[in-house]
Amino acid sequence: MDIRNRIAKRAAEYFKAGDVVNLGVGIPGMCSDYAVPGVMFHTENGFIGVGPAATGLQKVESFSNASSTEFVPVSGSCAFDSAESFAIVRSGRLAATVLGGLQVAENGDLANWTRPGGKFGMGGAMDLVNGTRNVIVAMELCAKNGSPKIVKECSYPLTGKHCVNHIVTEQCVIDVTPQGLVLLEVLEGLSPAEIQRQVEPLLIVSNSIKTMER
Amino acid sequence: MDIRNRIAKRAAEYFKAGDVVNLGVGIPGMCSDYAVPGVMFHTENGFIGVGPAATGLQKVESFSNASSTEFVPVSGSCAFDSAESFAIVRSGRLAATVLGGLQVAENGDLANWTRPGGKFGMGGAMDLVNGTRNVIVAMELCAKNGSPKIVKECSYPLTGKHCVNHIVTEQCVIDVTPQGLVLLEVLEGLSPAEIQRQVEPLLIVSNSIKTMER
Amino acid sequence: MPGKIRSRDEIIAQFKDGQTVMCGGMHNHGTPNNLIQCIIDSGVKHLTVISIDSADANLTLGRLYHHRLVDKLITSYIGRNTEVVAMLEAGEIDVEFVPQGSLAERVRCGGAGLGGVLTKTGLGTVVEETRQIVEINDSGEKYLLETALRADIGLVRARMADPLGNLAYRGTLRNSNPLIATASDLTIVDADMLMDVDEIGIDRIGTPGVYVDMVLAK
Amino acid sequence: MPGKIRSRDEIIAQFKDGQTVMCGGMHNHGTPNNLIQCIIDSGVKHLTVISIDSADANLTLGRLYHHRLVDKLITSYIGRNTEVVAMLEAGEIDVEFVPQGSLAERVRCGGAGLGGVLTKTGLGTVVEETRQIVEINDSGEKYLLETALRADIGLVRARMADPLGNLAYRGTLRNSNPLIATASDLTIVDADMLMDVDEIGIDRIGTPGVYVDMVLAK
Repeated sequence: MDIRNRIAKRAAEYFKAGDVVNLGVGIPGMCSDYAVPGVMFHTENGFIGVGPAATGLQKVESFSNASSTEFVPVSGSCAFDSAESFAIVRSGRLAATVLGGLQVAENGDLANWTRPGGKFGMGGAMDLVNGTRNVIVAMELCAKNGSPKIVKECSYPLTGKHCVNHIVTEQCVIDVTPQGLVLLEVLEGLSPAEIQRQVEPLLIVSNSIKTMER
Repeated sequence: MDIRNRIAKRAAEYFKAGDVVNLGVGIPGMCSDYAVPGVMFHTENGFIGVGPAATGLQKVESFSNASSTEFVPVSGSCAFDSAESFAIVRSGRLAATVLGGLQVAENGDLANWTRPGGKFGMGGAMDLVNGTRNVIVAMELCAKNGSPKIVKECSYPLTGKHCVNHIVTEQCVIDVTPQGLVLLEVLEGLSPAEIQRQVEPLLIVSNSIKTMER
Repeated sequence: MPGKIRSRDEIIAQFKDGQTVMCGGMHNHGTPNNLIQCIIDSGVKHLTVISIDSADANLTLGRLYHHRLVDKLITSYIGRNTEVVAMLEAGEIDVEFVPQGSLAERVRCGGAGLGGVLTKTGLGTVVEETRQIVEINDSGEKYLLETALRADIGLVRARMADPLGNLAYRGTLRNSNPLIATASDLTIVDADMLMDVDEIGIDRIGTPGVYVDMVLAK
Repeated sequence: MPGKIRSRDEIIAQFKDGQTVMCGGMHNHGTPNNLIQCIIDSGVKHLTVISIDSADANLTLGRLYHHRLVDKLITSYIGRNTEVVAMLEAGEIDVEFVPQGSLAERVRCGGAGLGGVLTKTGLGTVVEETRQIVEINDSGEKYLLETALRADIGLVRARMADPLGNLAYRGTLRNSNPLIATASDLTIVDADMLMDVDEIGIDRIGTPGVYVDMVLAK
């Protein structure tokens, strides 16, 4: 399995039947391929029940997700306006959201919407991290240039403070806890020390550390 | 025409086709009998298009007004929830509301929801007088004991400040203006002086004062 | 598959002494009457109730007061219910009055993860005495702050419900029900009709099932 | 009887230089494209636009930017529109970013006669720097105040409209449209289908006609 699918598959293990979940673009969006049956997907523009990409007669303007992809609604779907969509988000009705990350800090701060000076806007990310019950960051452990993305303090503009619950990367799974970052899983063939070298904060290695499948 | 119908009929002259209007209980509720065609009636519990009282098969729980009377929806009706209902009210989408009054002050303050120490609650009256474009008070000129209801200052708990536009009574029609209360119409056979004796503030008699039909 | 559909007994077991319960309906219409009966059968007392009005004496929601199950009421109007008025005069119940539109917004805030809204309704009235006044810096305009309301249990009347908890409403049965459906830790629905999944239709659904925890079985 | 149905020419005549226009739709979907064309044909410039995003370059809402008709934009995201990003970098457009959920609430407040809402979204971020912070006295909780937004003209895409302006929506075409329909001095609708009065059905209507001023004729 390639790195991106490995991350998505592991992140999707946090979902259980009956959950309503929001997925960001990129790797997070791939989580739907690995979710257990009974998970439903929410999209910011106002829908619960986002299904697979539509083709042919099913590809209509009336059903498109927040990435502008036309989809097929799954059984049990419902539609609502943008205010209701974010009411659902802020009030904690979403079991989980999976988002990309630029930086995650030791205390759970997340920076994921822009690099300094970026000019795209935050979209719905600040609402999602504010309200969702489980905020899961799915990202590669290090930036393209090898610099750590798990940091002592975020230098990029924040999406939210103290908001991240789980970090899933291609090499490890880390939980944010009041005590600090806890290393829960390490990729088959790697050691905790090899993870520690790639992150800034000191990791707490879980007593029950597991092996993450390749 | 009896006093109550006379007041209702005159108050209804403020409505024009296309208006959406909210009517309080009592005399205000009788205005619907005298409205020009094309006026639609709003009810606080969430409906525009309240029609006549229902009988037989049309008398169902699904269509009832804020006085708990089952009604027949008119053509063009729509339903919505309580939040939307008062969003319509506060944002000035109602052309008019007709309410009863206990006291109206010279400056347009209205007291209509309780006597001092009353224990019923304000219902939706404070919202209605806050947002509606035209607030019409339809009431008898004096209280049962003969004391004035149009006063210099309200002694009863207020429904809203500076909110009344028109006062319609069985003896006269008065507008609230920045200059004070302007007497616009007097019942056939009465003089402005006879109205003045029954109200506390000094009335400004309109140059174009008219006769109100009996 | 039952989904969120639950037996009467399971629903009755949710009620506890001292809970806050918000309830849809207005003036005896659109009230979840089968759930009112569940409360009465549960034997709980000392409830706080949040609702638009208190219905008529011993009718619909009014049955809770008739049976003396309620210590406190947050509402806009009790004038139709002679029993509640008498209880208030006798000091047997605590009533907090909120303008009807502000009450709707407070419940909506509770369900929408918002802290409150700013409204002009009630400015210059007795309502102001118990409210925080917020002045918007940019405009200098003054408003009353109406804060979010939530409850332990929300009781909702719907016309239709499906096993996922998706709800549809009809006419003025709707009233406060879509708001009440959003603002409690546990949301229970009394639906006139139980529909199959997808039978209501995506665009006819008024409350997304994600807000709903239990639907009373028929 | 035409009711609120108006000709293209009559609608084009409503647009003026310097107006604030809010527009429904997101990411090129659910946008009132026929009304976007009316703006372009009207020849107006220096608009302020309020919308969830700025669509793609020269597509749907993005056509307004392509034609350089917009001085200012209040939105949550422009990343899909290379032209708007370039304009922002060149200082040719002023962009105010608002978190998407807060933007929806600000428009709702504008249409609901409310001054603003209190939200935790954006606390501790750059958004906080431009917001009034309100602490609720009772709880001591701090929130950002998001104030009401209104516009001169609101442009709405609906699936159905009747001559009274009652609207119905479909799937995700809905998005911000029901909010945008409420918050302008003049609300104009681009509907896929013009229905007879009562054809939509009381319980299928998503926007009461009282909010709507004009519906574009077919």
